[in-house]
Amino acid sequence: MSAPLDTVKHAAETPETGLPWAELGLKEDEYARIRDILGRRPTGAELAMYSVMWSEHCSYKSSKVHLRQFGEKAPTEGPGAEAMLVGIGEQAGVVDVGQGYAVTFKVESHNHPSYVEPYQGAATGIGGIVRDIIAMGARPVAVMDPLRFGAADHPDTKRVLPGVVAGIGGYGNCLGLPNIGGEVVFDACYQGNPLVNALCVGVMKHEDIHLAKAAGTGNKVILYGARTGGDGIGGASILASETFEDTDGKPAKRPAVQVGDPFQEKLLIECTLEAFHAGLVVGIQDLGAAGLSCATSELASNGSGGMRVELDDVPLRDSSLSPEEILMSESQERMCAVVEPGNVDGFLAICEKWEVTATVVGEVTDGDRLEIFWHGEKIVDVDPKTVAHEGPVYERPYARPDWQDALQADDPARLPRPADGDALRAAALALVSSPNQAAKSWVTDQYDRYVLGDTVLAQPEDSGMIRIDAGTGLGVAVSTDGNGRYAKLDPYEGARLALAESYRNVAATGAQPLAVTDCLNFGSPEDPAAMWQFAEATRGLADACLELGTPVTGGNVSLYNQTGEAAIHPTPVVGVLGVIDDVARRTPMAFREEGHLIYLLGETREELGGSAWSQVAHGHLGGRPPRVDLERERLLADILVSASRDGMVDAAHDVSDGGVVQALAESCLKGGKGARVVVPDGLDPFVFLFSESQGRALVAVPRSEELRFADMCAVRGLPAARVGVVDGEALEVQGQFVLPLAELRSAHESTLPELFA
Amino acid sequence: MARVVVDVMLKPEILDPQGQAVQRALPRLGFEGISDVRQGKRFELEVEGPVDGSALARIRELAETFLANTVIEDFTVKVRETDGTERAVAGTDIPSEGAPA
Amino acid sequence: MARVVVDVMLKPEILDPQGQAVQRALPRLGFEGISDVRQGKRFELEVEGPVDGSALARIRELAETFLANTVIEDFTVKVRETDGTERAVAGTDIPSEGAPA
Amino acid sequence: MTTRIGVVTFPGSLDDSDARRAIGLAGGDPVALWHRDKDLHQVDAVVLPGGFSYGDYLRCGAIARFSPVMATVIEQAKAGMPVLGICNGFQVLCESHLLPGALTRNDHLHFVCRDQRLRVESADTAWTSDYERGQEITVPLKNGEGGYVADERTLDELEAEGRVVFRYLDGNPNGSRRDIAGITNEAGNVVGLMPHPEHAVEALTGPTTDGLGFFTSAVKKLVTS
Ligand SMILES: Nc1ncnc2c1ncn2[C@@H]1O[C@H](COP(=O)(O)OP(=O)(O)O)[C@@H](O)[C@H]1O
Ligand SMILES: [Mg+2]
Repeated sequence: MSAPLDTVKHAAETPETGLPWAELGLKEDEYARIRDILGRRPTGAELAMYSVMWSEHCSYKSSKVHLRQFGEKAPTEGPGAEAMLVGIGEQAGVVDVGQGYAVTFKVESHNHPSYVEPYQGAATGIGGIVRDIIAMGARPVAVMDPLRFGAADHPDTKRVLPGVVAGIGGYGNCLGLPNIGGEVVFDACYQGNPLVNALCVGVMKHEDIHLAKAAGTGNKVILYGARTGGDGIGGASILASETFEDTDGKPAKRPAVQVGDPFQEKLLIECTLEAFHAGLVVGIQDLGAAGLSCATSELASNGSGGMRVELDDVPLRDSSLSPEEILMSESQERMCAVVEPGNVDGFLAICEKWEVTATVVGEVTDGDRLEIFWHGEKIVDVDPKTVAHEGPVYERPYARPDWQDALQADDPARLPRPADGDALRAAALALVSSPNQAAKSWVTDQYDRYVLGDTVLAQPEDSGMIRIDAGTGLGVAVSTDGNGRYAKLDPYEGARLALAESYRNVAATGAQPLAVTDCLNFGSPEDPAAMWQFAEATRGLADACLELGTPVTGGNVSLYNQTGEAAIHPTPVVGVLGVIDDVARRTPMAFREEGHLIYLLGETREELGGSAWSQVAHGHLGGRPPRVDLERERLLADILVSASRDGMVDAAHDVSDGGVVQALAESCLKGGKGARVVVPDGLDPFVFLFSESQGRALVAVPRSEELRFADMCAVRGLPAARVGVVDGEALEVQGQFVLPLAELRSAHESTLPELFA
Repeated sequence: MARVVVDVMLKPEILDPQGQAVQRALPRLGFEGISDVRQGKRFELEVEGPVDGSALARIRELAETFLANTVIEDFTVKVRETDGTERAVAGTDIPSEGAPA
Repeated sequence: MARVVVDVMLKPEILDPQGQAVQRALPRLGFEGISDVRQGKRFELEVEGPVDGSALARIRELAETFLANTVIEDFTVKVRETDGTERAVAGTDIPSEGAPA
Repeated sequence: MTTRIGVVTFPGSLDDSDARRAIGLAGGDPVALWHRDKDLHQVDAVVLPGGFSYGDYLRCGAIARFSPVMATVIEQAKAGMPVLGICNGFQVLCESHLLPGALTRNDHLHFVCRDQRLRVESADTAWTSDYERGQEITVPLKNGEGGYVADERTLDELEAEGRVVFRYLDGNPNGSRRDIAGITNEAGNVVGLMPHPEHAVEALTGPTTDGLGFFTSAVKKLVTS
């Protein structure tokens, strides 16, 4: 750069110099506020920092006013409330799981980058969420990947899906983190806007919890990990605040995509945890979106003092970078630590052991300014709070879209239904082989689920389960769920349904649900309809978390998932974490023993709005989603957890999209055992098989436990109907149809390989 | 049959973990004097028929749309001469300091 | 600073699934007339100092012991000329039908 | 005295703690070895675990082979010390020329993780004496570059000398020549295989406990010898 350095002094002397605030994604009033805060125009470097930190992605400016409900309505009693150790606001929330252990978990999106460069976009998505977890002082122990793509047979899905899956596997496998679950959903609404969400779970002892703050004058700020390069510059603001689609023939704002280095990240994990355990760290922060701008301003504003940073000391991969670019770079695999002067040598020695580059780049100062120097000149002088926490907050206008009523009025009751056994059989086969309901092993077989040796349940199961103490058998279970079709029909209920399903999935495996993380994927907040969906879903999730006593511990918002006018379905993805005292008591979903009795728990009503059947058979989306009864969900969960603890059930599988027939097929195929099933009296066979009423699960009960189990359900008031028995080599619905397991298996398992292999 | 080569390299500003891994290993192996290593992909295509302007244009398109992801990668199309020399073809992206395009 | 290129390709008798995958995709992309595709690796080394016989001998050794696994791979060492042409250096293995070694 | 079995940790090793756990469950005394340390700390045998040593960016195992610890492992292996290479460890053994051939990209180009049935073709190695020849076992397989290749002459030699130790059953998962999942050297002390016996040592976390035999074989052999 040949222009003179834009120092703080220079900025004060040249108030009229114009800066490219609009190109950096700032609005006019936002720029005016920056000038107000500083009492002068910002320097180029300051503008870079404010623009990335005030972007939608980093500042949550459109979503903040709604997200507050997660705190305001946080449950104050129940196991979840009691277990909360660290709540929203830190890199990830922390939950007490007993025996001195704490667990941290969080889901994040990497949607846009994964569309542009599927492999690297998805890979760096895993990298980013893992660093959030390490920054809490926890050892990452598992990852999950809720994914959504366009239509399964669309040519672009063939480009995006294999790349995304290879990227998640390539990064996660190389890091040595078992992948214990996720989702693969196809819907034309995600064409051009695939959703790549990534979740990481970490474990630590209570005393190891670390928060990102820079206390203690004289403490050193150490940047360690990869060198800083020119990748992803401006990515944070440009990616998250506006779409990168061509507008009016102007060249697209092509975001620079970052390339991940999982090996470097593996070293970061080991060296960070070793430094934590050696007691060498005061505060720590990962570098994610907004890179150094974010790390320095957040560390400084969460601490008590100020901070002084020498940008010349940042190790660079590309020596031609300008100071603004260094501040905005999103180079992956970097972390920032605050270390007492006496511990710096020890910290650097650990980095050296793991061959990780580490450099002191600054120190904590008294006072309350963040000052950044370049070639000896001051180029940033700000109150870090104004950068990190006092960004703009919008009350975006929102309005229920005018099409919502018509959509809800379009009830699936009008759709033709299978009329006899043969037609039900055909409908069942069509359902289990449809891309959304088909086996996902083509995807999950590309993920290591065994590494670390503590995976008790992985896919396909209702939730993934990890043992965290080999001595006592203490473990955690996590499930992620979301149903954009339900949320489109009713975003408030859709978010509650996502929580209900995830909660139920955790309980089905025998774990007590405790806490929630969420990734809210929506269209443009500048569109009042999408904003209404967001507001409704957030309200619904907050209400439901309060009712179920499962606090939201953290999460992520991804807006602007929209191409032109066409937004994705509102897609709140909910992750629920549960705890189980002894993983030996887990309940898997497979029917394993002939003769075990199959019970359907809960009530079946005719509920087909947004159902898998309506999509597969008719390409239909309309009506109302299934009713949510959270009191019932809690009762069902209590029964499932008790049954697991007391060894009353041998298998459990939640009933959700695809209904009972889908759940039966999955439990049969997993265990390689057939089932003979009878349609309960008073139920229409079609409704019994395909309805998606909530609050239900299938369980397999050994005959010796039947009395005890049925009694327990009766006493506690949970409807429980004996609907069949594990038996034979086919799924038979008596009086309707027989589906040999081999035929069922080939229908269920061949779809994804045929589409993507 | 003629051979056309497409070299695909990460753009200079993009991190190249593969090249870095090689470079970091060099001192351990006792190799000095190599200041940078970049690792990329090489595709050797056997072309039926003459390698004329239109064939090369098609290969360029193939490279651009399929062999390389131009968001992060540059590519070069080269024709292999009978003496084994490989000559970049005008009109293809040349990574960094390369020949005139 | 001079650039030396090491190309590493699987030996012809070793199955090259990556090259095959590219080839299989060609008709789907509407590309005809390419009868074979092989995919290999390309290393670009920035050499400090002169690229003379001894420097090239060292790079050859590096290629042989490290960059290629000669159980399954062949390699070629090339010097990049100022006009961008890459010329194979005598004495390096030439994959298949290449120039006289 | 219990048998001391070392497990090397390279940067990027992932299954090192699992290998140590398996050794402990088999009654051995697991010893962690560090890649930069030439000293093997009086171990009786060595396991090179799975993972992505140094990121495996160049070729799997290519960089690990040149680490200080490997200089000693190679020397000791040649002197008869039992060495087991699992997955990435197998790749390191091939790169080190302790075992012939090489491992190439899976023919379908995808990483594959699955429960793999294998036939034990030789019970005459330091790591398989607790199995019967012809026994069928199931252990996890997880790799992206697991296709075993060698020239025909080497393959014939391996077969003729009974040095193919494991073969894949129920379909070849990666294009391995002659369905080879694992091999041994002439002396039978060095064994490499792609599947992961250390992930099949506990009923709760593995598909079976069939993998334990590797570690009990080594522990017993070393106690009796
Ligand atoms: N992208 C993915 N990554 C890992 N596991 C997945 C993924 N997609 C689906 N799964 C797993 O496959 C199984 C079936 O998925 P799904 O039917 O969505 O489960 P559920 O309805 O119980 O949430 C679950 O165990 C789920 O965790
Ligand atoms: Mg389900």
